[in-house]
Amino acid sequence: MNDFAAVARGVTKRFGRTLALDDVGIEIRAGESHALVGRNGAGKSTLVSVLTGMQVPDAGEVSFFGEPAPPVADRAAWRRHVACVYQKSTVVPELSVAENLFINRQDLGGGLISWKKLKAEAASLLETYEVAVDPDSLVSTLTVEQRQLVEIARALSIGSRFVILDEPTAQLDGPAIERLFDRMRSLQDRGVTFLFISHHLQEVYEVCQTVTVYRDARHIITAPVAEMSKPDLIEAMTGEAGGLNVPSGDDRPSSQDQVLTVSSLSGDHFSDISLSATRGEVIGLAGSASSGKHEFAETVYGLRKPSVGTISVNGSVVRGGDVPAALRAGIGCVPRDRHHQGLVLDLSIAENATMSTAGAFVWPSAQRSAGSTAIASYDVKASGPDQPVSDLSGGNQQKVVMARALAGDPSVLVLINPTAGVDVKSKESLLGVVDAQARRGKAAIVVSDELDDLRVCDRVLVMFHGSVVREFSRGWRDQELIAAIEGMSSE
Amino acid sequence: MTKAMTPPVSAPTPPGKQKFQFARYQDLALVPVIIILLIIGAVLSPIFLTPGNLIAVLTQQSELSLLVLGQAMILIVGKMDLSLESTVGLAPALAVALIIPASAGGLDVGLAAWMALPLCLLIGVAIGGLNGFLILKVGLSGFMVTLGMLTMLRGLQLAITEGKSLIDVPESFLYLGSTTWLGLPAAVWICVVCYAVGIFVLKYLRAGRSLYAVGGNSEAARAAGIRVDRVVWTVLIIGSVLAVIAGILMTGRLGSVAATQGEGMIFQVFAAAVIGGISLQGGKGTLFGALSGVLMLGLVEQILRLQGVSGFYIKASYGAVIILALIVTRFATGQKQE
Amino acid sequence: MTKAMTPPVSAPTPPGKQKFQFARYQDLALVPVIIILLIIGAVLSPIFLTPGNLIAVLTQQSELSLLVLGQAMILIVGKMDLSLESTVGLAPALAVALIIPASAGGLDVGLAAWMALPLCLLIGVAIGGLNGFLILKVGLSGFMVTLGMLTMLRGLQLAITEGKSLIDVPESFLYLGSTTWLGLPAAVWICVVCYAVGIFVLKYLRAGRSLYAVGGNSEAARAAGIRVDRVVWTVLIIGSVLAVIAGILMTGRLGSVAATQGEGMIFQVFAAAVIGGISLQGGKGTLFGALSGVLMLGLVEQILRLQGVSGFYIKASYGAVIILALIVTRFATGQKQE
Amino acid sequence: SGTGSGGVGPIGADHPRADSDFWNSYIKYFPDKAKELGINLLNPTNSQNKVETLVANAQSLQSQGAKAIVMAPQDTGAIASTLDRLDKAGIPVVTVDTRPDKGKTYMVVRADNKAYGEKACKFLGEKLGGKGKVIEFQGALSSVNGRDRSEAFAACMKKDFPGITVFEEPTDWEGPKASAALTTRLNQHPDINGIYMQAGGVFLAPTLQVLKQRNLLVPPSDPKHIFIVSNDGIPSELEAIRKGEIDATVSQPADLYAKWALFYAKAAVEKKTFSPGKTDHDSTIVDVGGGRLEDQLPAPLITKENVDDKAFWGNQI
Ligand SMILES: Nc1ncnc2c1ncn2[C@@H]1O[C@H](COP(=O)(O)OP(=O)(O)OP(=O)(O)O)[C@@H](O)[C@H]1O
Ligand SMILES: Nc1ncnc2c1ncn2[C@@H]1O[C@H](COP(=O)(O)OP(=O)(O)OP(=O)(O)O)[C@@H](O)[C@H]1O
Ligand SMILES: [Mg+2]
Ligand SMILES: [Mg+2]
Repeated sequence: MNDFAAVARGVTKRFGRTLALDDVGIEIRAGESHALVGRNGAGKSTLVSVLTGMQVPDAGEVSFFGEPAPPVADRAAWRRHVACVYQKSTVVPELSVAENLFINRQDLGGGLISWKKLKAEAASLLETYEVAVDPDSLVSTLTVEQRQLVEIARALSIGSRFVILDEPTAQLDGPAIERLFDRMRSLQDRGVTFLFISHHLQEVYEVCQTVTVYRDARHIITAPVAEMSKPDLIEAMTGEAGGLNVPSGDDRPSSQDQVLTVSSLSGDHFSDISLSATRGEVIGLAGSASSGKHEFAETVYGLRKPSVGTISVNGSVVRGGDVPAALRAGIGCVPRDRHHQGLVLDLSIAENATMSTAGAFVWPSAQRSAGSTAIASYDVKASGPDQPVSDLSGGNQQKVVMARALAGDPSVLVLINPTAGVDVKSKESLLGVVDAQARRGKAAIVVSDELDDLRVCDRVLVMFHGSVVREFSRGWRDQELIAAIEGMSSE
Repeated sequence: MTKAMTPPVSAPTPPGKQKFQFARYQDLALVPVIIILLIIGAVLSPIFLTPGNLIAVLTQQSELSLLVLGQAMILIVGKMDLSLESTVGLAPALAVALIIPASAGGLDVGLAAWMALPLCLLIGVAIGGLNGFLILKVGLSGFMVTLGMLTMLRGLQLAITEGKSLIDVPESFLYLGSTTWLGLPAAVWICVVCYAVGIFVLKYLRAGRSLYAVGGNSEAARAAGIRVDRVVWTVLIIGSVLAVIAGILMTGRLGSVAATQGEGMIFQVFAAAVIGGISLQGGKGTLFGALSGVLMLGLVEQILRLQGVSGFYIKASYGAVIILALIVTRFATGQKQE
Repeated sequence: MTKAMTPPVSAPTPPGKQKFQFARYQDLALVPVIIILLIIGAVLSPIFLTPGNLIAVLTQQSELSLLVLGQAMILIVGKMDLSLESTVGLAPALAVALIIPASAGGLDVGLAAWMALPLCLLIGVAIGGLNGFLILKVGLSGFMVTLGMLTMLRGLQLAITEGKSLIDVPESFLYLGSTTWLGLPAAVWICVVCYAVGIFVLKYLRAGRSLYAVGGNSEAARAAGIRVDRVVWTVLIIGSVLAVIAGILMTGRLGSVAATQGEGMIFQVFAAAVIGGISLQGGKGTLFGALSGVLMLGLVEQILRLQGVSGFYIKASYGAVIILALIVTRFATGQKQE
Repeated sequence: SGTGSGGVGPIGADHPRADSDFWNSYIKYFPDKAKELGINLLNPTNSQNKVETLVANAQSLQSQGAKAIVMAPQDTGAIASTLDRLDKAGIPVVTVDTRPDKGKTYMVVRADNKAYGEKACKFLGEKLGGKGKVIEFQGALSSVNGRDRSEAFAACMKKDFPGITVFEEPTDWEGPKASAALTTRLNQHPDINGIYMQAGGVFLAPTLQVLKQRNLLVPPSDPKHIFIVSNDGIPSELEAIRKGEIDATVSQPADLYAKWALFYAKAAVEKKTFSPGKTDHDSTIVDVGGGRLEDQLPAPLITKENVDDKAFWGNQI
């Protein structure tokens, strides 16, 4: 038996002019949970695709438990060596949850598929992760969170001895993450090896023993987690000393001018919510996946039609369910699902970033310079404003969505999970942007469960089953807030 | 974030049962339409519900149904093959031409007559294989390659036969095209068997399910260990072979290979498949649905035929019926179509 | 905290120029092919490079090019309109029939002759609008609706004209179809203007750019504040109107409206658009590319025609050339095709 | 359904297509001629130029109780098995316009397409004095009649007028293709002086339009005149002959097709028999082999001289 579950050596991978991996390696000891961290675009996901045989590296070799990797064409052999939750969703939307869980092994070892048995197996698997969905429903009808859980459950149930998880937690709420970690630990006890990628560094400390840092397509360091302090880790990732600096906005000047007023708004999955935001105010909105917070935010932006109630910006009422009207009124939005609603993947960064701005003419040079500005101000790792966003790494795509939301200089920002999949350093700068916008007199609603995101807010509203159940002002304690989110508020 | 307490509920769970029945219901969306058509037919013409008439409808649709079977699988896997309609003509024409002497319009190669059937099937494999090669290995657009092939194969047939119909058709074709087994034409039996196998494979075999995975999200399929290219290639070949079988049956039924055999069928193939619920985007639909699409079109045609609708109005009526069928299906399934 | 205002600029941002040029290069992928065809043509026939011959090519392709223009925009926005080819015939036929007396094959409505042009355009708007309604509001599959419309409109034309060619064509049509301005046929000028406007709009107007967003990801386009349905509807109507203009030019050029006018063109339309780099999946391609696809097909046809290739081989050659063109484009752009 | 319930019959009919001028005239004649002959006609079906449809239509006519069927199979091979089936069922078949390659027919009513090609060839050859350049708009090579005309025209030109160069243009019966071909050839060979178009219905207007633009529509006395022979005999061709735009057309007798087809169908129901020889209507019945009879109708060449003859069907509608 070999000591290493997976070894990659001298791996180089180029995409056109982009060098995604530059002669890097990784050695993952059997039985450990190995963290891979690095900034957006560092090459983590590219390494994952090389380790799972989805991409052929330009140079370098991969081996599992001492055996060289199988030929690329032999997908089934790869699958025997490694299971993976990819960063990009790899579900088949039009198939049922049950079938997705057992895709390409629907027969459960028998020759014929027994749909009844499959459904039963799926139901019990879902139960393990407390995913409350019907195994017969189509995956396309699931929420992002549920979909992610299905992918995780699938990867862990295949029975591989080596499992890769590429940012599995980016779309999950606290309890779900905790369940995932429990599961990982118990599998690890049974000898399963993990490669774990996350931008939440505390998760690395929680579940991993070893950490590898990549920066700009290069391998920087591999060390036991216990020997790396958080500032060390951040320094390895960014190449500059200094810890994390999330702005808290304590000293933001406050004002009495109301910018956004929502009065008794009801809609899909929420009812009778009123709130108002003044110039310079950032309101956090927290709650579990089913709390209706996303639907509320989407209604404010016009993506959904309210059943009753009004939204007004600077005193004038905005037509409900009408995105152009919301944009004209000065509401900008980072939608929930960047692949689905955020980006047109085939179009360039410049084009995506300027998509919401008004004006009948598009001057390519102006557009490109707007794109370059966005790349610079949001710290996007890209080869230029003309690069299609499909080529960008996940976190960098998210930054482009942010650039689009802010492009029209809106007076109200609605940001749903604005830092999902964004690396620590970029998160700092994105939240810095939110803070800066507030200082310029904008109002913002930040919908997120990330405590870092909420720290930038002046107050945090917690929603539960469609209504606001609690409000916290600045200075809340983590435990308190989490308890409220989970519906165990003790008012 | 992280640290959580006890995990309470998430996401309101839909009843589930309902969803499932709905999905099954979609397959059957055309069944009421078919029943209504049968009733309309019976009201309008006394002979409509006679076995003779119904068998005639089935026989007339048998070739189309095989093409639809092939195309449906190809669509499910996320591709298209327009060249099927030319394969219907070319394969029998080429096979026959290789057998008969030049005096009868052949190529004077003089192969034995028993080779007709295997030769035909081989030609089908070759065409499907070539399409697959161009699409998968060379990386050409499937729609365009098969459009080019459609023109080229049809042209090839014209070149081989110099536009003439070949009437010296092998016995084996004639037998298949005209015999009846247990009172039903062989063609109908062949279709029934092909559909039964297809429906079974696509429902109960992993290989069959992989068509949906590949068509629904080929990256996900690849990640799940499915050999995407191999699946697509196989399906393209099967599609071509089914087109060849359709061509053989048509040749046998008509007793000759016309230079235009199969021409114009591809539109009907798409109409039947899509009305039957196959999505052009891939990954969706069932073969049973496709079959009911074929039957629906067949009944409509037969009703128009028995009514003796004037040639001037027949096309307009047919088009109107297609649109009507779409509207009915759309509201029956309650889903927007792709 | 708050070093936000000056975000840490990192990420070596390369010049980016090159990427841009590559994207532009893709547009021009067919230009070398066109040049090669011109050279081949010139070598094979001394008259190939004469103005007369080149103008003939342009004139013959003018109607196709308008259809391709419309279809390209519809494809970019992520839809398809198969009914364009029937609009080419129906609109002029209906307009003419409303004008001429029954004795000449008309409907005896007796509208004034000057109404022919506006009437035609109106019919185009109506057809495009109806397609849009069925696709967007009723939620039917675009491919299927327009396939149904194709059959129905063609049938309608047959019903109106009772299958006769209408030869009593209004002067305005004949004028447009036959006059020359500055030495070039009016039809060619009209195409040039339409393409110039189209290329400008799709490149420099926000409304034009929105076609790409809608076709690339309609949900994202909606979230970005683009009125998706309105864009799609407008494009469908413009496509139909362009088809009507093509029909008018064809009627003028041929001096009559045949019952089959436009039949079979839709295949060529797709061939030209896809060879020209328009993706059937939506969101990709340029009108300049589409135009070069049209020119390429036109040159190929003309070379085959001048060579006097026997009718038996012309179809096969044409199909082979399409596939060849695809292969060349594929390697010229270095990209797999969709 | 059908015309009147009295009379002989019922007789079924299938029309080959509805989108061509020639066949439309034929279809128009049909009910009137049936009435004249006292025939009980089932609603005619239309096979839209597809033999599969024709086969299905025949089956449906049979099941509606047709005592005899009139059809015009455009694919002469593929109809054989249907003819056998109808023969077994005791339903006589009259085919119009084409002679099936195999199978039993009661009577074939047609004008000889080979004769069309030959007549056109002779006319052009003589007018051109045996030399010059002629362009021929062929129909679809996959249609027998198109091919017959092409072959006869080519054979006759080769034999009798070897000095004439013929450009054969495949058009698939499409006007735009003819127009493009004509333009191209005139660019290449400005001295083209003859045109044979195999179908007036589709090619007439496009051809005239091209010639008009090039100022080539000039009287025969002008050396630039291009001699044009058409085929079909529809009214617009006769009109063009009167105006001097074209020189001749071979009249394909739509009215006689309808009339004699129905006549023989009725005779078949009445179990009459015919034998080869001259008929009373300027035609000849010939035995084309195996006892199969064919009534070969005259297909007169219409020129400026006889264009006003009322006997031509093109002058009757
Ligand atoms: N298919 C592709 N085509 C072109 N460039 C690509 C492609 N995939 C990745 N890249 C580029 O390779 C680099 C590394 O990307 P990768 O996805 O591995 O980053 P990552 O470390 O996973 O980032 P993130 O944390 O944002 O997920 C990026 O610069 C990205 O733009
Ligand atoms: N696509 C078409 N559009 C208009 N008219 C057509 C078309 N095709 C054929 N025709 C006309 O219909 C007639 C019959 O067409 P068909 O395809 O049967 O050719 P054919 O058998 O050679 O002609 P015919 O029956 O007149 O001998 C032709 O002579 C021609 O006038
Ligand atoms: Mg990544
Ligand atoms: Mg004919």
